Amino acid sequence: MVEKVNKGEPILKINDIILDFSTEEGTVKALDDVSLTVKKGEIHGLIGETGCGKSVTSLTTLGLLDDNAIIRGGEVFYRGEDLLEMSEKELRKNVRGNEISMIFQNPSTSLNPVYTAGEQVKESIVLYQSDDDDESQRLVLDELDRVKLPDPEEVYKKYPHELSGGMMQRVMIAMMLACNSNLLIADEPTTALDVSIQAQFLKVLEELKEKEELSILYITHDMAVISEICDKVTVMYGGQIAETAEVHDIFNNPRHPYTNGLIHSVPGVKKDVKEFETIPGTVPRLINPPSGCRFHPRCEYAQEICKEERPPLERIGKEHLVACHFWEEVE
Amino acid sequence: MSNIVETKNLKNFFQSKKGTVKAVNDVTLNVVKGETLGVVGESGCGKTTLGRTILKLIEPTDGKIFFDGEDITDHSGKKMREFRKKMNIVFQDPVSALNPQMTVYDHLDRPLEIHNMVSSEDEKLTKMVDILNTMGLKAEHLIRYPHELSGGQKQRVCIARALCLEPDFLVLDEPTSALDVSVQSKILKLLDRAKEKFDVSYMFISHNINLVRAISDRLGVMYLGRLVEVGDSDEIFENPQHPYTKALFKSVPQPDPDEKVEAPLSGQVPSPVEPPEGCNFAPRCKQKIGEICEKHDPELKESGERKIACHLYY
Amino acid sequence: MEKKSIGKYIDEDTDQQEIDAELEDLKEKETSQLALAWMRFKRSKLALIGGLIVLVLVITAIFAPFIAPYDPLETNPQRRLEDPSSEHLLGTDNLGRDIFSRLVYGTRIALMIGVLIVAVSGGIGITLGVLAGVFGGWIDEAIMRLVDTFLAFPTVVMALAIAGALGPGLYNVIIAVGLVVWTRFARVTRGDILSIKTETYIEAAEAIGESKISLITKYYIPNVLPSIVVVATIMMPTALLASAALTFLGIGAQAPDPSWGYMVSSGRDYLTIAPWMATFGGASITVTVLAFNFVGDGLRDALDPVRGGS
Amino acid sequence: MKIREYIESKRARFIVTRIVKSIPVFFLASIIIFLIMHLSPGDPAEIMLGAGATEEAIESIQQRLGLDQPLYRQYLNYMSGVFQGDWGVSIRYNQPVLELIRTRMPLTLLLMGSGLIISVIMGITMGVLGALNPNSIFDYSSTVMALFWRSIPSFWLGILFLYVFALEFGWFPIGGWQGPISLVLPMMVIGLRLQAIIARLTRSQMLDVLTKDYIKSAKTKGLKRKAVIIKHGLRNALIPVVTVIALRVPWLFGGAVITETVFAYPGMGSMLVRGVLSRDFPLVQGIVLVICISAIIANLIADVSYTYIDPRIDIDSQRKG
Repeated sequence: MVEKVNKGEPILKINDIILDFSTEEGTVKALDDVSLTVKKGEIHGLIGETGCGKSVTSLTTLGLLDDNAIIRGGEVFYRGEDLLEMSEKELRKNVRGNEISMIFQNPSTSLNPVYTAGEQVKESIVLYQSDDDDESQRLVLDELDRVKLPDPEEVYKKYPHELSGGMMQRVMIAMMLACNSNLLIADEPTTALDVSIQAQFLKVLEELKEKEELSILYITHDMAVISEICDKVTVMYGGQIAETAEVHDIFNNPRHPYTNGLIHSVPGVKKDVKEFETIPGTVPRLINPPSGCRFHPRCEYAQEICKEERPPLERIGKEHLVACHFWEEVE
Repeated sequence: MSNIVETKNLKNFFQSKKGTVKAVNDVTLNVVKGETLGVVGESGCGKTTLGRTILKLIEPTDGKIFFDGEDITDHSGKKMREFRKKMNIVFQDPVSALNPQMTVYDHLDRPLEIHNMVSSEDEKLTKMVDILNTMGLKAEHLIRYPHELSGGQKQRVCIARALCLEPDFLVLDEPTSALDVSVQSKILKLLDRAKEKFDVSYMFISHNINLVRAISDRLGVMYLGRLVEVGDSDEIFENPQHPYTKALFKSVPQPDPDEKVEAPLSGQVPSPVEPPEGCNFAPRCKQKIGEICEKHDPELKESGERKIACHLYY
Repeated sequence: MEKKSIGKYIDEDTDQQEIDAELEDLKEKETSQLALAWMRFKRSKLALIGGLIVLVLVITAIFAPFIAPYDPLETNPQRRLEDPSSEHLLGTDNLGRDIFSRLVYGTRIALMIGVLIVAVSGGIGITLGVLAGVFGGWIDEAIMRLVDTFLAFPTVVMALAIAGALGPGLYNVIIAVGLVVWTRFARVTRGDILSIKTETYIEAAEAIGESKISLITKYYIPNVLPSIVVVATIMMPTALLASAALTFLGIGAQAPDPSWGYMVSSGRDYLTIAPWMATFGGASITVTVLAFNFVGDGLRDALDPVRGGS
Repeated sequence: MKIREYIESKRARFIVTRIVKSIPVFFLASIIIFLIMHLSPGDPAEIMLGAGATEEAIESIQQRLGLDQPLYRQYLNYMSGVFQGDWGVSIRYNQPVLELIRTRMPLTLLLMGSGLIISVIMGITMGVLGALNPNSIFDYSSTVMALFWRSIPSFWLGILFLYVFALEFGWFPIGGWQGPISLVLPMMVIGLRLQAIIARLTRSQMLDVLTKDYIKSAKTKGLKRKAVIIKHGLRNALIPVVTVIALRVPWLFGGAVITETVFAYPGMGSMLVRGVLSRDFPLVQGIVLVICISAIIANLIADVSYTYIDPRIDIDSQRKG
């Protein structure tokens, strides 16, 4: 990788990705002009409901999409190189693992059930750090320690089905970070974890960001987790980017009607169920998505123009972008 | 205020390969008529088993269950079936809670038939459409199969199925955790509306603490099969007293960038198989007052309006 | 539940915009599980071909007398071992009988044996499977021990032993093979019922007070039926092959029945001078079994796509 | 090394329970065989000696085989005999059954063993290749071929091979045993059919495993495609394949019976057929019992090997196939 990136500069720039899936029922227009930038040493939250395309965006970056995916356009710049241009071999050799790594939602299925936790972390060490047997064993124990796993010797010998959800998720992180990656994509890592374990897990992520300038793209549907650890947030709806802003702007000054509706339907923002706001209608099926802005069928501010013309991602503040024709009127 | 449901020292132990699992360990609680009792706790705390045991879907190992003052602990077969009309449950995963071979009509028809709640086909259809409308669904949905409905719609059919028995008490076991946020708030508002319309008391079980705060009148906090704190919901959130409740609420992320989680609860959720000696929370408790916590299991005792199971408060 | 009878119950008090938004994505006609399965079945070309062949075989079996030009049993010593000709499409056998006619009547025997074996083994297997699955406990343990025992016997060996004891003959073969292959039905039915038991809609049914009987009739059986249909189709090949093998070994259908297995075994001695006797017999068995395999695979993907079938 | 002992003890316990569980299966099987033999409508002695047998001959047979005693007594005598090596005497060959089996069984095991080895090698390779490029021409054709090999009756396949390779080409002997050369054709008949079953199962298991999350994690770590597929994929995919192969071992005996008859291969299988045709009950009973014992042992070996492949020992494996 050619470009050296220092803190605060963009490490990952996703520009205008258009992606479809060809399925038996028809073509699913999964991503429609998706753009997103992650800066070095930043935790960037990507939030949206089921089927909004947040996981598809992350899989596009690493080229882990299913075979029925068709990328129609767009680029993914990582430290100056366009990952979409890279061949499978190049991606595998130079990007996956030693530059970008990924952890998934349920830890119990993300680890191979027939190898012990230690063996799976050692696999990354041997690939990227050292293939000498004793040294790699020692490095594995360091990695397990780095993610604050109690009693690493014990965990080393255990099979995944003998570990708890929280411990498995940490082994996942250790396994990925052992590849010295600079960008970690976390796809709903705490959804399957208990509140107390989730809190500890988020602390580990924060420390990795502070101490080792690790950039993280954090994908979730949980607004509370977003407010907990993210610096910047991108909201997606129906395969389109609705809004991107600093975490405070998203919560205190949401400019997109969908973000606004979402925030006010989250328990905790409103203390009593009677005050909950709801967004009418249901998430659109992306086989024949609504024209123009895909939120218009459910939007109270929608007018004719919203049906015809897809609103561009407009910069309305230093770090604040929104895709809505009537963002001024949202309150 | 009379109680719709009461339990006395309810116990439910299972035999697993690794030993006895004390899922529900000596729980005494009550649900006041017309209220929503929230029950929160982490995985393995026994909240789901408690819900199912109260409904006698699982036989309790020990202790008593009262429904509307009547002891139903030993009811079974025909006698129990009468109570099936009075109390029911809504499950977490709507996808597996509906029989794929039955239409929505059949799902509502079964309860009405079993408890012959209606005398004519006309009356049955009117009742069904009325309940479906309360749930924001229409008559057109009656002839649909589960695989033709969205997650939110399926859950509304499950709630409709429970409500058409016009129960007095409904256990809601994580009814919205399998759904998206916007769908979840719709379901919660429908449940709230249904509570007034059908005059039902709820036991709302969830791991989502912010959500339970918004919907419950009273709150019970469970840890490893035990009830550690019970009381008015807002009071507990304002001023939690049991060490576990305090630590738990502190590690819950709030949807507000300025409110951050400081010291998360340390350690692991221990497994309910052969729980530790004395107070179960002792190994992770920062306010341990010494020997007594390791040795004696605290009783659930009154402390002002609240009930707490902790030696600090005797 | 036709559509028009609901018509008069539609009223408008609930929030209209939300419901209409939801109604749009409801497809025009409601699709039942069966319609869904037919759509998936149509997609696989092999399954359709298989289905077509099976249809042709069934028609041949039913209308054998009209299709077969000669009486399959009528011997004609002068016309022995003739090559295929316009008169005898597939030639004649060592007793001068028309091979094509014997093949046509052979279809009838083959399908009949297959169906009866599947019925016998299905009957035993499904009942035991349901008992083991629904009641569990020692019943399950006992039945599963029995299944393990029968699994220790290869189908052909066991059938041989039974047929040997009962003596040769078509009906003994049906009993022999039926008594052995029921384990497949038992295992699949039991497995399915156990997985259905863990589904929440069973617990929900108990919560509304369904009785044990209506649980079995309204919840277990309808959901187990698809995989039973799949296993029944998959068992036809096993039944056909086993019964043909027994006939070949001399235990099954006896001369002069026009059974395919017998045609192959009797054709073996004339391989050099009249190979078509054995070849056409064997080919008919292969095509029939292949067709049922195609249909069986197609049904399995259509009816329980998730599990993919055992 | 607390963990190692713990696993060893768990495996030992698992093996012991499996052995204990198969003992009732063995006795149940022996009872079933015994009952079948005595199922036949007529008087076994008469049937065995054929129509022309004199009264005295029938009497002596009944005395010798103790056929006049109640069934359960006969069974107990028979079983005590089995454990002392006296499996009765064959009517047709007039030799002890155990002796006949001891001479013929190795040939059958040789045939089954070679058939198994070929089918495992061919089956797994075809299955993995099919899974690696799904819906390709290769995958489509190998699927149809696999279905074809499963549909063709093995006795017809045997006759075809005999006709083409032995009669026409003359590469192989017509029948009997002239050394390993006469093993080839019967071995192919058994092997081709089983390899089709293994190939299809391996393919579907591989396809299923390749969609699992831990394969995505392996890819994310930047492992080479080969490492992801062989090291992570294949090992998980083979677990159910081993189970099915073990379940198919009894089936191999069935295949051997038919193939040996077609090729006049002097194994235990062809002897069983002759035994059944000539109503030689003691011989048939002996052979079926041996087959049943070896099948139980095969299942046992499979379950034990299962514990080495899959560390999740206590999850009772759902037997497939």
